[in-house]
Amino acid sequence: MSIENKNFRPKIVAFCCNWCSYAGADLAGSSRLSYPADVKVIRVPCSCRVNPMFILRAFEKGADGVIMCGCHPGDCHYSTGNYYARRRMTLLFSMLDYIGVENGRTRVEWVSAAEGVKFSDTMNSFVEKIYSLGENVRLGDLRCRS
Amino acid sequence: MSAKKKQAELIEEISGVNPLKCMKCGKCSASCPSYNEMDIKPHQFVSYVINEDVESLVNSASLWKCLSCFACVERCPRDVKPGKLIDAARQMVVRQKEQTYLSPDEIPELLDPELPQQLLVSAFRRYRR
Amino acid sequence: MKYSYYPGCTLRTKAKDLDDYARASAKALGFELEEIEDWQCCGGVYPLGTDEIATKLSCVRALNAAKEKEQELVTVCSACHHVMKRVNDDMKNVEDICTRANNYMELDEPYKGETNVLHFLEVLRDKVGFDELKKKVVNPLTGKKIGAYYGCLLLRPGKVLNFDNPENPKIMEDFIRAIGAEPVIYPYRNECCGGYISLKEKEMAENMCDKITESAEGFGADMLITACPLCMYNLNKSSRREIPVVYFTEILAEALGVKEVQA
Amino acid sequence: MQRIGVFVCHCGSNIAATVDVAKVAEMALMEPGVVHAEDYQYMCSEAGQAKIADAIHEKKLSGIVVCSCSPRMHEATFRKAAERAGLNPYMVEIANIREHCSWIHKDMEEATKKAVILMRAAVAKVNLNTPLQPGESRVTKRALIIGGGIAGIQTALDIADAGYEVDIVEKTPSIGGRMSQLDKTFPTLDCSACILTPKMVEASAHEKINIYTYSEVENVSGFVGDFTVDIRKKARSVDMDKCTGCGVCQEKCPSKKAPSEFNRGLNNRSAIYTPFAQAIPNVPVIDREACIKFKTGKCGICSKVCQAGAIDYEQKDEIITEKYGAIVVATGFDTINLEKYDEYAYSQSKDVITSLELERVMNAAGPTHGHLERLSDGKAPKEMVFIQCVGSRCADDRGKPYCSKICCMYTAKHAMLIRDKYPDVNVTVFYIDVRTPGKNFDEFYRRAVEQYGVNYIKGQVGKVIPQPNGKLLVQGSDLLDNRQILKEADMVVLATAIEPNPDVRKIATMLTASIDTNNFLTEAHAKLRPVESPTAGIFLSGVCQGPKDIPETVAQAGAAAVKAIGLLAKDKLLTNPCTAHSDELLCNGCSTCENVCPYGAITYEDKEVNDHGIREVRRLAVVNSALCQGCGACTVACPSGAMDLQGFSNRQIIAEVDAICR
Repeated sequence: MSIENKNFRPKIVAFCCNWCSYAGADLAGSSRLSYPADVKVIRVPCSCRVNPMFILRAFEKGADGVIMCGCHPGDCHYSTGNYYARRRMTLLFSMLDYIGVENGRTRVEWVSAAEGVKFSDTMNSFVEKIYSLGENVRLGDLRCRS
Repeated sequence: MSAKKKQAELIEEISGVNPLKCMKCGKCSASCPSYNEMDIKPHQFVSYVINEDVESLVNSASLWKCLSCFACVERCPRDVKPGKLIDAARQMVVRQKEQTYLSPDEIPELLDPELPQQLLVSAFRRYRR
Repeated sequence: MKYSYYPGCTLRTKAKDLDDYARASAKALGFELEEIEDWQCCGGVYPLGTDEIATKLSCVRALNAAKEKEQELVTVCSACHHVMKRVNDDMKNVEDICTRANNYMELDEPYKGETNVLHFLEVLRDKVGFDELKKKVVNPLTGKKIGAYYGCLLLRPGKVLNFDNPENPKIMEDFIRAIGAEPVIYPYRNECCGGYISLKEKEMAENMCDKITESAEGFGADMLITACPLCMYNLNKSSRREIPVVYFTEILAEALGVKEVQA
Repeated sequence: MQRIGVFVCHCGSNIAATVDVAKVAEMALMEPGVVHAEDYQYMCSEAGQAKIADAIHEKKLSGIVVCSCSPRMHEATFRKAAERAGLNPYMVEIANIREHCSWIHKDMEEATKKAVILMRAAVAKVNLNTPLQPGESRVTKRALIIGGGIAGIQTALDIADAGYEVDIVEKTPSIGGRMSQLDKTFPTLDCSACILTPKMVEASAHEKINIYTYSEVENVSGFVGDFTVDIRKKARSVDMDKCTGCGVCQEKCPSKKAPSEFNRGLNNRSAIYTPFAQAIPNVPVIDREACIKFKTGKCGICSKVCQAGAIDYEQKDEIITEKYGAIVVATGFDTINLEKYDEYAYSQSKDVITSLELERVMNAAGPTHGHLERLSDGKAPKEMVFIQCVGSRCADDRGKPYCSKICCMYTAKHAMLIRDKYPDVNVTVFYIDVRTPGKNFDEFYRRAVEQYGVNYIKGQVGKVIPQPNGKLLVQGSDLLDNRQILKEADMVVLATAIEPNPDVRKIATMLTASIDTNNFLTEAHAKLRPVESPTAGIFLSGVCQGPKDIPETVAQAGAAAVKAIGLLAKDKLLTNPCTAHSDELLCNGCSTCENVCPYGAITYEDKEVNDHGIREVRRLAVVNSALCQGCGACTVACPSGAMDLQGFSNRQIIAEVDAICR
């Protein structure tokens, strides 16, 4: 962590599909499995609804990490949505890597509706990773900084 | 990594075979024309690699009984190719110094006038570096 | 039609017949076998290890020579055919082997499996055509009951060699029919004769060859044909039965009426 | 500008203990568009809902945000409350400040901060919400069953018994399917025909069931509740109404060289034929490929002998177009072609047969009249060898990667029946694993071993070697004894892998039902929706979805029927309004969206558009909102940004992202 950012609190956006991962997050909640408050979940119908543009937008607006969660491959509510998502994210991540956004700032995880524990574990480890990477300065729109 | 594990991985690497694909149906042993001459049977090769007991494999008589006739390779329903495993084990032996199954000194007494060159060439390639 | 021809070591020496009859028959059938210059022995056995490169280079040289002449490569010996096709498959489909072999070879243009490898029997089937062959037969071998002995090297692995159905081939049977004889189908025709094992383990080879000849005779074969000098040697030497074994090219030459010319 | 109300729930102390709810409400008032904010003990209670309704009326709210538990819990509740108060239900958004906030955080300040952000995101989204209307579509109260085997028959009976019209389309001349070819059934060994025939009769006599045999589905259009299907009734060359089923024509037919499909080609049938004695309908068809009259123009004997005058050589294929609300696929299976398994000598020896062929051999109506005999010389066998997993569980391209599931049981059945009827015949089974999960199944297999003395050997067979004396030498492994076995047998029976009926690919394409790499139809959810296709209104019955035995098939057939009935019982279907739609001015007609849509909901039409005054006809994507399930795959795939999803639009999601990152 840099000296300037002693009180660094990351902004983390989590896209969760309605059928598996959002339910998994609910289960983490009802099981009282804590994870840092830095994570904010956005509900989408399916991981395949997550446009790579949304992730770029988040980084532009100052997010320090973006994680996408969907149903396990083969379990997609819409049969094939998460396969599309997986392919898109593979491409996006390699592009982000190319432009210098650290690999660890983005992640894809498959979390089923029954995996409350996995959801909280995933969020804990992801937030930890983002803390270690520090503030995202690479893609942020400078006009958005205060 | 233990030496045993290294050896097992080397066999997998040389052979290009994934022994975990085996479902232990025994079709290789059912197809093998050298079955009765072998101490370790074709279907057992994979277990020796999985159990990292390459030493037993390289010391087995089976190495020199396999004909590379590819009957097991052709018929294996799991694409395991036991013939390739045994060949990799044989390679591990003959690639070591002075570890050959056939030395040039032996040749003259084995020869007969009709023996085709192909036989000698093949045997040399199989039995020694 | 001109093909690059790879005779192999044994056809130069002990199996001269196989070679001579092949060339004579080719001439009679109207295609030419142009021997590759300075060919080297294929090694007789395809090296199975994924890390075997040097042992495959002699084949790559021959394959590349055919490529440079823009010819298909023809072999007669089963073993050469086997090794050549598999090395070619590696060059075509296994990137690692292809790269490393080309690094050794330092060719003007890397070889990537462009050459089509054909066994002489495949030329008869796919290029000449068995119907066409039938028309050219002058001495049909009528009444002869011939068992085809395929062995291993022509057929397996079926996916790479792509020669015929490895468990129930018919190319040699069709060939036998084309030259006017009657094929005898027997189940051991694609079982191993023992190969090089006969050098050190004679008894093993004997048992295996006996099974083959016994099965062939049991189904009524008068003679066996083969495309492999080693099979021929084993079946003649190791089998305790007397059934004659000849090269397929010999009866081909006989049927085409060019046998004596050559001999 | 929206007029938004924000309602913050305490959920007793569930939320209020960790989140400063009053603070959240207070902060809400600072958000753009928010004209009302309040907090209350239990928003989901009647009193809470009344507060929402009151605020909607008093403050003329155009949208509301409820900060409460998960939308999966009470979104529907609050939507209904809003609707009752005259607000479009899709103008409601939930900020999940319980499961995603109060329950997982301990620090009040932190939790409150997060709750405010979640509220802001919801407000930002609702600002962009638009009222949505679920569409309505009508339901045609008639079901189509494709395939007339036991699966199709059972589904048809169950739907018809519920009072709905059902049509069965069967490709062959009779219903009955594979089950009609079986001799006995496991694990009770009752005769297959004895339990199947009554069902066939029941189906054909049912006033609500209409059977089209010798017919195939040719085209399907429409969508759930409203399919239009073209059915080709192949020319039978026999008048269904006139034929009395006397059978004289079949007896007199001089062409008796066509291989009998019903007996798996083990014997021949006449050119005019019914596949088997109990066929329904009991009306023959003329196989025009085999018929002398059709081949040469001469003959016509059947016409001469037919007292009823039912033979009609001029008959033509007929296309029937019919409407259906639901379609059930019950296309069943066949055994795989064994040409890639010549090591078992199936094509070399007549005495190597498949298990399904053995069913015919064992059956009294079969080619040997039920006598167990070698097909090469008619001799009674003394040694029988069964080989399991022929083509099943194969990782290479010769066979199938899956377990065919039924083979272990039918092999035990065959072995037991043979040992029972012919005690002097020795039976050996080569197996890899014996898989007998199922009620009374393992007991059944053990009975074959213990009571009937069937010799089970663990190990696969490498080669079947025909001998000059006509016997078969079986070379196999005995893995437990670690030896190679050479066993002389008189007959070898191959437990051949099953595969979906090859027609299923064509049918799935017509239905836009998805299919897996093995050509089995995919279910909507592997665990929770096993009898529905992901395509709405398409249901799956029997082996078309995966290998199954008869009891499982019947169970699934019933389940598929219930799902179809559930659909047919509705007069109208409300469609989810959160569907994709395409901006006509942005769409470039590239078909990318069509290719990613798992439901076939997107088609292309030539439409006239007015692009800033320029009128022209363009090829444009059109979403059928009755088929669209709202996954959003197309919205991301669309290269020109024309495709968007209502309820989860690009702008809405970006607004949420912005609110969170603010």
